[in-house]
Amino acid sequence: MPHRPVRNPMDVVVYFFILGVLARLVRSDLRLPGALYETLSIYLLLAIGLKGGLEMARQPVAGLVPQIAAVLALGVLVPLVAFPVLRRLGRFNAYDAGALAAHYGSVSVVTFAVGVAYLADRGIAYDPHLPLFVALLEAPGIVVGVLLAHLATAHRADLGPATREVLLGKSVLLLVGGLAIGWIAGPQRIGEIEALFFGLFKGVLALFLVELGLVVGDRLRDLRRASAFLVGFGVLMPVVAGTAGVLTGVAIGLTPGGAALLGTLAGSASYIAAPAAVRIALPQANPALALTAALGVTFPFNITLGIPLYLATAQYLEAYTR
Amino acid sequence: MPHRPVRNPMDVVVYFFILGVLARLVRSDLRLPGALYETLSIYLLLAIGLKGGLEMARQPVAGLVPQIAAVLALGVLVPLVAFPVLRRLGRFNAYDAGALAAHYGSVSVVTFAVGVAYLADRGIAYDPHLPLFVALLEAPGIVVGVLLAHLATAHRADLGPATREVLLGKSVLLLVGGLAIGWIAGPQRIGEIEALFFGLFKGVLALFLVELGLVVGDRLRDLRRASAFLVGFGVLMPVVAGTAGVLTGVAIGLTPGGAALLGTLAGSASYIAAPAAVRIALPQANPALALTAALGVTFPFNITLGIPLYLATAQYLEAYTR
Amino acid sequence: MPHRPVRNPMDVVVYFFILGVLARLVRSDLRLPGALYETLSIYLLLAIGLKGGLEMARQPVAGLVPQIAAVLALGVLVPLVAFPVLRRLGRFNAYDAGALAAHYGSVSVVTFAVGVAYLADRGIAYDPHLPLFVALLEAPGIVVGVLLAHLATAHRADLGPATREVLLGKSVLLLVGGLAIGWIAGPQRIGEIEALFFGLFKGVLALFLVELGLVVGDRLRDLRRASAFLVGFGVLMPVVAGTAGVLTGVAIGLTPGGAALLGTLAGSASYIAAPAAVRIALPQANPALALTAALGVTFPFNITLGIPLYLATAQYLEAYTR
Amino acid sequence: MNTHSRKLLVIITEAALEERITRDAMRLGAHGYTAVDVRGAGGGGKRAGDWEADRNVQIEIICDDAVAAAIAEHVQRTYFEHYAVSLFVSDVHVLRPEKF
Amino acid sequence: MNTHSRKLLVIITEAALEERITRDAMRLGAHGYTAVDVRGAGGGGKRAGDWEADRNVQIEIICDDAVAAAIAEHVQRTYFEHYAVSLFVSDVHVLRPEKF
Amino acid sequence: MNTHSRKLLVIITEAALEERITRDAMRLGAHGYTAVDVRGAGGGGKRAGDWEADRNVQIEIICDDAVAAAIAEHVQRTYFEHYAVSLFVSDVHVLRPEKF
Ligand SMILES: Nc1ncnc2c1ncn2[C@@H]1O[C@H](COP(=O)(O)O)[C@@H](O)[C@H]1O
Ligand SMILES: Nc1ncnc2c1ncn2[C@@H]1O[C@H](COP(=O)(O)O)[C@@H](O)[C@H]1O
Ligand SMILES: Nc1ncnc2c1ncn2[C@@H]1O[C@H](COP(=O)(O)O)[C@@H](O)[C@H]1O
Ligand code: NA
Ligand code: NA
Ligand code: NA
Repeated sequence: MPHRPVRNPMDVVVYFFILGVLARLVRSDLRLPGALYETLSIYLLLAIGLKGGLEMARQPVAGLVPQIAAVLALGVLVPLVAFPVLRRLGRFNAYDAGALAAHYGSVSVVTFAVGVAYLADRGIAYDPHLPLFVALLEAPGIVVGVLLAHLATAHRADLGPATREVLLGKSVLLLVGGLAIGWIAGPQRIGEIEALFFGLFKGVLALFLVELGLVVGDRLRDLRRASAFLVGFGVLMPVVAGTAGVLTGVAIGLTPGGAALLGTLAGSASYIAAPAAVRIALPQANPALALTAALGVTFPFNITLGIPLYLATAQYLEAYTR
Repeated sequence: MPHRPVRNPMDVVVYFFILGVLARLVRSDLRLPGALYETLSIYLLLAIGLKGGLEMARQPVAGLVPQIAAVLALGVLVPLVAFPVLRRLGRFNAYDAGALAAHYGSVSVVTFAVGVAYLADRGIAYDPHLPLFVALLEAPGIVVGVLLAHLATAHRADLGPATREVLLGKSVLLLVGGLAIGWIAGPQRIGEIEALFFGLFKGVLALFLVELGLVVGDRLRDLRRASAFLVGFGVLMPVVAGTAGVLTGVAIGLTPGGAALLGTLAGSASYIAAPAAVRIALPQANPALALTAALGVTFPFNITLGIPLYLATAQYLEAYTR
Repeated sequence: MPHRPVRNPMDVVVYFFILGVLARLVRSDLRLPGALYETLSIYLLLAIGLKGGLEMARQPVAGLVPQIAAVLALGVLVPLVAFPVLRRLGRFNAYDAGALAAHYGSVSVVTFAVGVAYLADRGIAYDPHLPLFVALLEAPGIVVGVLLAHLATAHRADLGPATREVLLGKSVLLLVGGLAIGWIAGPQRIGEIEALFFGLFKGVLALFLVELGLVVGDRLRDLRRASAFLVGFGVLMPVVAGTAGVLTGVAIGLTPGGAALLGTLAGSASYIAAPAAVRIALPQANPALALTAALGVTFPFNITLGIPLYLATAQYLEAYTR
Repeated sequence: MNTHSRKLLVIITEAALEERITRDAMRLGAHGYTAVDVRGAGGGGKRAGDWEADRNVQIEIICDDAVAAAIAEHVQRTYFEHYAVSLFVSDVHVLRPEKF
Repeated sequence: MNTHSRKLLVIITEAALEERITRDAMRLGAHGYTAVDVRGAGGGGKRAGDWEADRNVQIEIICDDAVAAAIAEHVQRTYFEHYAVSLFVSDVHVLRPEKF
Repeated sequence: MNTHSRKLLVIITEAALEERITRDAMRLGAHGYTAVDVRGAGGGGKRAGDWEADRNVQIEIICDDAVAAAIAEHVQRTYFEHYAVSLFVSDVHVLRPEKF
């Protein structure tokens, strides 16, 4: 029987993230152009959407409406749980608690992409419409987080700007746009654009993770000033929300891979859509808090330990419930 | 006999254009970095040139000189027809008429690329040296348009700046440079650069069309202020010039695919080479007019209805003349 | 027997360089966005590192320590030879001589990439760990060049800034980072990122050479003002150092392809790492001198005549010593 | 050179505010503005401009004294408390008074 | 600090004019210039800078009064009518009078 | 509008110096700075900004007179001789004196 090597728990793209972090720690002047950051994030959003749309065209999804309802409920629930914890245990003011709840209620597209790469590497299938859930989960958490802050401060709860900002922000727009194009075009007609959007996906993700590593490396200094509570929250919140996501996934009948990805989404914290929307809707909140927790703690946690954990949970539940 | 689906008339890349337009219509803040726009246009020009040069090296073209003469004549003719129409019927002043004639006399490389994708999608062949015609048609129309404005205003017709601007502009330079490299290197030696320049072509075109959709979406507001004449001109001019292009193509012995592409070129209006050259050579012209017509009307018309029309015409003529 | 065409000595990517130079000579306004230049150079460095790391994981290298020592000695030797020549024969002041020695002591990653393409085109193998030598040769030459200038001017030789600048500069960081990732991940796990980092490599190199052609085209004007000595140095220095590199390669047991690449490295002059480090460490030096020689003379020489020369020398020695 | 006195109002702030502040300025009487992406540091820490949440924008507005005062006061009232904002005014001379 | 008075001439205009205006300025006596890509809005509408035809450039020239007047007048005469141009002048102090 | 006088110090120099000069400025008493990539030409020739070695940066610092003088003198002493540097100062008005 051939020697089966112990599987490295991290996907190779994670090494690129570590390279970026290390570059900052040794104080290298490595800097990726701002235009590249934006280009890569546009590409990733569009490619994830396209992939999802295409898969949905290939194998139509049954019973989508109840699944959508459950996923939206998950998006509403996460900030509802996070907010009181942040207020009571973390003693944050209502603005900061609302802002943090909004970031963790929304999702990180790049964490999702690392999760997809992790599954692909292991040959584990997942339900084709997961990218639809990415788009669905972008907005509700942000709206609820902002709403909670407004209610707690007896502000007139004007959710217009935040909702507009996130629904028309580039994340939702490109994800939904990609989904629609992939779904309308279908596998036959998507043809040659596959080479760019699918063939290069993982390489582009690796490059983006170098950039994100640089950004996180910059934040590590802020981390030293952050409270122990915030760091703990950044690790425990994804575990709790991620497990809730996995459970929801199993409950609505997703494959183990799909449930793991829904856990990844629920356990991830947004740093593209949420910061922009929250900055406008909750200007009183300190933006450094949410970014430090989301990017400095939760993102690294998820791509190294979180995703394997969500997958193991999903596979365990699958074996157990069968 | 299996069910043959009705063929969607639009290539999948057109959906990306629509996504960009919609993003602007719903007032999304989606913005692609300026550096990306320029990178993608440089790529497209170079790739089209390379492809053409390579094909010409593969199957040498016979009787090129008469074809070139005919194509140049077409480039001169289009603005000569457009100018009096714009003056008399459109009541534009000589500067604006000359500027518009220059834009429609030159060609749109991206429209050409969509045409190529449309043919490829249907498995329709075309003559290898069409990219040479793209390069040939860039300049003459602009020079003639500027000349007409100068003559009509009794200006000393100094065509130097406009000619220089367009001949040394990036469009002609990259097209001709690509043609030369492809032709000199030939299929054996072009080797591994194929993956970037040909394999990704259609995906890059799709990305560029998102960007162009955003630009056109911005222009739609200008469109409301545009005269009905200008909108009508933006639709009828490509039909007339495009048909002339198809006829020329058939007359000089191109394949139906080649004739359709020559029609696409003749019917397209420039928005890369022409605006830059005309701004310098005819500063008195209002640049918004030509851009609104070329980008806001003619480009969308061509990539949705125009190209299928030119192909149908070419195929009809082919069947008829055989 | 079929006709065997005479092999063109230049790789196709060199044509792209020539296109860039010509664009400047005809005074075209073609300009690539600065963000693209930086993106492409980051890509090339990372890809070369990855490739090397991967190859080293595939076929572990024996006797690496003596080879490393020899290569480092080569990096120290080149500026030690160049400096007195520049001082005595070229009559440069100590700062300019030190700066030039630093540029020629370090290496040009793009020249190396052209060399790799040249070998690949001919199906000639080379030792897998050559990219490691690229990283090793970046720094020592710069440090020695700066040191020589400081010693000659009785400055307190503070090498801290220069060493820091080059070791933490993006060249070394991305090369070493790529090597480490490729080596840790190994062929099985590198998987899908191959499409971006290896599949597109030569196309990206071609695009980068257009850009470099534009930069060199700009420098040609400076060249007219440069002394005949500087031009001669720009041609003879690579021949001398390149031959020394080939000899070293053969002596440490590299394949002919590997010895040719080590010659290419030794004969090349840096224009990414060295200018940045030398500007900080030797502000008194005129930066135009080194850039004109390295980019305006040595780089074009190497990619057209130098690389074939180093390969021929290596193959001759190989045949001779066998 | 026949010149006219105007104010140059410069606002350096988070990129997220560009659209709001320029819209406000036009509403308050500015005839135009010029904007550019910048990076920087100040009381709110370093903003290196590497990505959206970290980018500053510098907005320049040439206008008369009253409009400058109105915009400055509006920005002070609306944005000083919760956003990173620097604002300063200087005297400039223009050739076409009707334009600014 | 021993400083000398100079003018800072700022020209904001269409990107297509950068080369011409800087060449003209050097010919009229400027010793240097600094340019940066910007976006903006004014009498000629919005110029969002997304692509070449839509981009502005801001050109800064430090020079003495006479040169500033000469360049301003030349730009006024040559470009004001048909191009989007904003131009203003302010007083600055420099350390090296021979340089500007 | 209740304003306070400050200096605006502008330094245009090689991109390689950005980090050093901003660090020096903060050490000498500046409370912040703003930087932007620019291109230009001057005594040291054209710097078209196409790549790293060819790029300029424009650094703006709002501060009081003494700090402006200190930074200007430090830059003059340290960088004028060997680097491409332009430096000028102008008078500006700010709303929050404690900030600058
Ligand atoms: N003293 C200063 N001089 C120049 N720019 C400044 C100064 N202080 C702050 N800024 C700019 O204004 C932005 C916001 O400032 P702050 O609100 O102090 O963080 C900073 O990121 C800088 O770009
Ligand atoms: N009042 C203003 N303040 C600042 N910049 C302006 C102003 N008016 C115009 N500009 C700039 O100058 C460019 C050309 O102006 P215009 O010719 O009025 O369209 C605009 O696109 C803006 O970038
Ligand atoms: N007269 C000037 N007006 C505006 N900017 C200048 C001037 N002279 C020089 N500069 C800028 O300062 C940089 C360095 O100047 P120099 O040291 O003269 O080469 C140049 O590249 C320009 O960006
Ligand atoms: Na979440
Ligand atoms: Na046309
Ligand atoms: Na060398």
